[in-house]
Amino acid sequence: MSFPLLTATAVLPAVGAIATAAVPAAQRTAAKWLALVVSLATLALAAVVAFRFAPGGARYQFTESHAWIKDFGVRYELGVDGIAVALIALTALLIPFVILAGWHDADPMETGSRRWRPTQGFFALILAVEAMVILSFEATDVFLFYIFFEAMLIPMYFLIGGFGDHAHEHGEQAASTQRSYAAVKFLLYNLVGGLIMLAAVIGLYVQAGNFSLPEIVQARANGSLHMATGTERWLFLGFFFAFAVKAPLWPLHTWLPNAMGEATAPVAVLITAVVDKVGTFAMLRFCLQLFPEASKWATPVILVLALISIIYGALLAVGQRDIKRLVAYASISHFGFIILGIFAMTTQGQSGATLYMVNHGISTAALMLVAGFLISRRGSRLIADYGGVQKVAPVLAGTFLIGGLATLSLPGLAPFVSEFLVLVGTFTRHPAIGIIATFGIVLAALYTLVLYQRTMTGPVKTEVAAMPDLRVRELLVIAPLIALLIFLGVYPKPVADIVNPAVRHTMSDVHQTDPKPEVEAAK
Amino acid sequence: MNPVNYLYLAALLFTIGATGVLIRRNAIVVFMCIELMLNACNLAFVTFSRMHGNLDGQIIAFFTMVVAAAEVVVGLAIIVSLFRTRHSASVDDASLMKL
Amino acid sequence: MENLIALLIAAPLLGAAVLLCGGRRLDAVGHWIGTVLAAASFVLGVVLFTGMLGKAADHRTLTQHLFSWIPVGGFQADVTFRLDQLSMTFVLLITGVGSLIHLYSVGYMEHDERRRRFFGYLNLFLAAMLLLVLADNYLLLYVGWEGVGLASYLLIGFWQHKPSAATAAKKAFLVNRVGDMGLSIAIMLMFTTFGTFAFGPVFADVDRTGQGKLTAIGLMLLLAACGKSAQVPLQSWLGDAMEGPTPVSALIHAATMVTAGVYLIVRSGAIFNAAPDAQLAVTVVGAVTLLFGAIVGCAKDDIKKALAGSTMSQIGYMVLAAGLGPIGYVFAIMHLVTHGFFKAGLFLGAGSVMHGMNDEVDMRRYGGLRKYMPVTFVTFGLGYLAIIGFPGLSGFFSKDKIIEAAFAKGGTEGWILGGAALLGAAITAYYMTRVMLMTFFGEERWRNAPTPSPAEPSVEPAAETRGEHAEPHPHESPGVMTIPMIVLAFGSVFAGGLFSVGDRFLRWLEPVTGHSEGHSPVSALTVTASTLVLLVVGAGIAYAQYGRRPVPAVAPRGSLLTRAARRDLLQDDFNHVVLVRGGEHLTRSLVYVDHTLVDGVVNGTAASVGGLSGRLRRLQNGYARSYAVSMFGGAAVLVALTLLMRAV
Amino acid sequence: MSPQLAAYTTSTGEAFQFWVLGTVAVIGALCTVFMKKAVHSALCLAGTMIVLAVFYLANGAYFLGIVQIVVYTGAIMMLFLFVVMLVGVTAADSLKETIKGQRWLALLCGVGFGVLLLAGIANASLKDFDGLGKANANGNVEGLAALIFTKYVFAFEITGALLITAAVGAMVLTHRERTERARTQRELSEQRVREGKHVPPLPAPGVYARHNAVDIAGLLPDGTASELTVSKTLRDRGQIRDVSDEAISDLKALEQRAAERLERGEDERPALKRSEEASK
Repeated sequence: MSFPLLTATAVLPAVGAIATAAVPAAQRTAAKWLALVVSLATLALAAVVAFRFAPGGARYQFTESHAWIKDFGVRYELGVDGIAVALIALTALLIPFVILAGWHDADPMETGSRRWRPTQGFFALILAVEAMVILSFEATDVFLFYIFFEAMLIPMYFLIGGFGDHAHEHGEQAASTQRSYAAVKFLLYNLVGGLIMLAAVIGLYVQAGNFSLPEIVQARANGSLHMATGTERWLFLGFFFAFAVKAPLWPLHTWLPNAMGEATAPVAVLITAVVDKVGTFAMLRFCLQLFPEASKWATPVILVLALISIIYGALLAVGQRDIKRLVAYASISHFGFIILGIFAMTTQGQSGATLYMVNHGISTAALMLVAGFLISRRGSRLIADYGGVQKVAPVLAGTFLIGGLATLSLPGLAPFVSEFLVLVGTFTRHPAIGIIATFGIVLAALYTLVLYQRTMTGPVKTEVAAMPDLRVRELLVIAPLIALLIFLGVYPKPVADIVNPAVRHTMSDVHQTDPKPEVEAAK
Repeated sequence: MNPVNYLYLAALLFTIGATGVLIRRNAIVVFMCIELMLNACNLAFVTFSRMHGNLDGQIIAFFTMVVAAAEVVVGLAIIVSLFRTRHSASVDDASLMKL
Repeated sequence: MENLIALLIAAPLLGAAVLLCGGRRLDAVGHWIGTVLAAASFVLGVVLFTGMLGKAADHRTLTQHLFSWIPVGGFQADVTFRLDQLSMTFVLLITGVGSLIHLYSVGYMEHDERRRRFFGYLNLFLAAMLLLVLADNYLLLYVGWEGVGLASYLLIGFWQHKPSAATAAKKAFLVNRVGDMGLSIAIMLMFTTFGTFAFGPVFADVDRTGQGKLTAIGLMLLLAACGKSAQVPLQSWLGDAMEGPTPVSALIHAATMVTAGVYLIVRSGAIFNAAPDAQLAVTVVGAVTLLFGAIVGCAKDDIKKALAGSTMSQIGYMVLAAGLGPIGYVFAIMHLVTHGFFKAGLFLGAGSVMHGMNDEVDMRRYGGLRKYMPVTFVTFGLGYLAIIGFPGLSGFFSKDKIIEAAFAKGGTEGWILGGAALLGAAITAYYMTRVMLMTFFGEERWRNAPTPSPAEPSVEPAAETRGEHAEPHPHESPGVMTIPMIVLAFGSVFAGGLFSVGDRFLRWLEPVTGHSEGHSPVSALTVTASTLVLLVVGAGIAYAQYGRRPVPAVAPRGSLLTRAARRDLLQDDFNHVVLVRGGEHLTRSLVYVDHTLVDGVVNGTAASVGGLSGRLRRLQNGYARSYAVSMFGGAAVLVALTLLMRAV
Repeated sequence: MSPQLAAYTTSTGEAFQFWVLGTVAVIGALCTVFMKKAVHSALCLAGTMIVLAVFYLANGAYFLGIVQIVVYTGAIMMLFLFVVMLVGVTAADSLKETIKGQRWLALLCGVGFGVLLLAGIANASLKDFDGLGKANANGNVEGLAALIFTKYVFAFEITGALLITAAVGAMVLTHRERTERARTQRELSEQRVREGKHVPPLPAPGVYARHNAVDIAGLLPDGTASELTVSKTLRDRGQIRDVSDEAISDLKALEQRAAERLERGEDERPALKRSEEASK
């Protein structure tokens, strides 16, 4: 059999994590470099996957399949379709930047501080998360997916609770209590979701007799596996709940602002740009494919919830006093768009949603990391503590503005493409919802520009007067992201070509076709 | 009289011992009650061996005694060291797994 | 030939990229790079223009397909440029005026340490604007549309350390976003209706669809136009936009960007022609705005804001014309071009005045400047004559045609619209004369101590950032600034005539926009005559008020209307009360709800679980004996069960 | 071997013995549980065990019977007593329950369990006894030995190992490692001085001819007892015998008698005075 490319892509960071953790405490820097190199190597492997992936070819490619737990028909079954490829590429791409951005976040703190933060642990955990996320993108066995879907919570928990950012208005003590609160909230929220999903997974096994996604989908398609309507709906809800918590969808979103607010900026990026994507990805792969009928049944409610997420998240973002929480609520709004696109049940909507996952990952990473640099300079997360930064640190301000513009999906930058696709895709089926969702772009402009205005413009505050501009390392983090944003905004075709066939398959799974334009109908 | 009465007696003694274990606070007395229960068992064993006409019951009783002896040695040692640390032999005082 | 089109955009785009990424080492030459690249684009435009003239009228449309942009299922967006007479006109206007203003800015921004970035933004604007007019489908146009919005945001807020500037920039972007929403909805509607949003196919299929859809599309496009072109009800941002450097006001907020709305409507003529209701809406908006802007222009003491009001009103004219359909399209564009010349000239003149007056913008502190800055005076004066429609100058031809067309629409609508247009002409004459008199004539009010006027608090930061506060020494601006003004003055004098003689412009644009002569109830002569009369009247009143009597250095309280007009006819107050306050309350309450209600439910569950387990914890009291009891009880239960089993 | 052992019903003698001694055993057991003082419990338990030993014998378990007396009553119970002495002979712990509901639960469970056991035995068909006649044919001890060293030899060896372990364990548990060097007299005295209380050695216990005095507190001049004079161990065990009041009453009696005598002779008065001065 051929070289197990997918396994390698996932195993490499896992091994790297162990190796990094094993580096003795003295060689802190060595650990950092090791982690960075491993992540870059993973990126290379992911690139190989992306380039050797044949968009026209089989639905699942590079498939691997080995028996694992025979008694329950659990198989170690990997395979990627276009959507998975895009997201794996995104993950592998972001991790190096996360590591580079968090270069000093886990250094042992200066004397007189209570805690010593094990640097090795920080980077090892990041790599561990990467490995699990990639595996959950690759797994085509439901049970296998479930395992990694849950397992990635543990390293995330430690990353949030152990390495939170210390900029807190009420001092270090308050910061650590807040941090652990956020971490526990994150863990419990997602565990509850996962638990319900587990029940559904078992239920699915009882129904189908095995866990293999392709087989079940096949069986459902050719009618050899029939589910009672009620059963299907319950199972769907079980799966969807877990994914909606992870995504997160209103009203299950409240863990995100705490988690992103308390975590360091790189970890926050990890949460929103990488881990949460598993939720939306899984909706697209598992909910729709396994339970087409139930998906159609639930669509109206989900669309409304997504709509609420969009508007609600944007409005709350406007009302935030804390930079990172603002970004978190903005993300909630964006996830609303993604879910809207997925359940619009149109090619544009779902391709747009997939592109949205990628673009949102990059844009949020850019914005959040710059925000992190900003916060690390001033030591405060409160918007009110800033002002006139662009005078003293023009490059920082510029990159921050570009990140913001990407967040409000300015045409020419990547997010615009996906957002417009989602809107169009929704509009063709549900015009009213599409129009209301369009208000989201105005609100997005509002919260982004208000944030920029309050922090960057105006007279220079004395506290920021001595603020240094971006350093080389930080530029190395931001510049590629921005370049990518522009490139994908101008020429998204490569990604779109990879994604489209997979979306076509999904659409056929749910027995949906795009509505024809009026003129065509008239002809 | 039917030898079964021995069994009834054993049961009675066992119950009394058990109750004692539950209501007494002095570790030594509790321990005595345990011994009482063991003895009750032995009586039962002996009676059974008589009932079945083979000596296995007695053997088991014998082993029980040996084990009881060993147990008493260790148990009392524990009580003594407890008393040393807490200056009391009450089992309730040892309600925490630390001093 | 076609392949040059992309270069039109590429040149300024390159400039923007180089200047913005180049860093400080380019500070010395940055402005020249920007100017040269803008000029290069202009030259390219001219080359294409000559090439186009060489062709037959119907074969002048060039298209260049670069690459497929967003291909998803039926949704096919390509990066394709379309250069026809309409876009050609805009290309020349944009690059021409753009280059001149680049040149002007070299002098104007001399003392600004961030001049390089300024030119970067200007180039960015040029690129975006060219993309807007060259796009071959609405989505690409949308990119340019928001691109110019971004450029204007950056340029309005160029002096970001002024809170007022930052706020104005944000306001401009947000209001534009509302308009953009309209454009995107329009595009979605087109996609659902036609399955595409490229100009050609859409216009071809117009007749295949229902009235309602088209009206909806038209209204959405109108919304977009209102946002970009500062038409009622989305006009509130233009006045504040004057916070930006004056060249910006001249290029973006007078000559080019704000006219994009007109371009959009004219470009979508096919759709509007088939949707009369939408057209009516357009004309109404135009008429209302032209009066609104004119009235506002009368009351402002800030020279730039007065000009901004005028811009608003002039664009009102164009929109009105565009709303008239084939009768008016050509004249809308024509007025657009001439207006580009003279209004840019006026703004540059204003800038030159401010340059000489320590950035004083309050006209009540001007006066008698004609002696000190003759060139500015002359050019400004010519622009003034042009805009009020002095016979023979550009404004006369273009505006006159629009008024005629308005009447030609026929019916009561025709009368109303035409009347509005005429009235507008009169008010225009009034406020422009007022500006002229207050600035260049009368006694020199700036002699006495120049305390910053209370009416314009935003002036102080400007003054302290650019040049110190002192008794101003009015002086003529350097050559780099005067030359563009002179050129534009020429434009504003002759352009109109050039276009109208033998209907050159009409025949030039007709293949794209189409044209139809409406039957006007009143003869062209009558219209012209009445226009001139009203013009004289307006100018006369202004002279009576500001020429004869001395102008008070501090604005009098004025009538209710005046005060309202000073506050943009209370439009901002409305926005503030309704949108800003309301929004703040909404967000604040939502934050509260999210924290107490949504999160409260979650935390509540957590707390209840905690409490329950806290109670259960009591069972684990650590007493060996109570554990023993439970064990013993358990044993008893087991015995009982075994007995029961045997019993059963 | 007595034939009764094989019979289904026992001889009246054994029955008599059972009913009498059984009662004793139960009473002993109850006393074990309910006696206030550990010593008494131990003694009662010993009694019960002896009775059980007799029952073993009656049941034909001669070896066990003897072992019971020797090992249990002899060794183990003595061990108990030894520990009881160590912990405090006269320390009487109150039977008052501290854990809420513990006693009632305990009794409930006890009764319930007992009833269940009895019921279980009752409805188990245990009518036929084939007795130990055959098994004890050539001697009970030999029989046991034969089994122990053939069938149960491994278990036997293991119990041996267990005993050894237990012995070692007991030693380990009770052995106290001295962590710090024992403090010398000098250090102790210095510490006393530093602490500033009891700089001189503690006062001696009160000594009276009619008591052994160690557990008797010395009296202060006002006749009240002083805790300090009794050794710490006794204090911990609460085994101080306070005799202050009876001493005071003795004093009173003495004075009274003296007063009676004084009515007869005046010449003792100065002596009395002198004695009073001495007492001051």
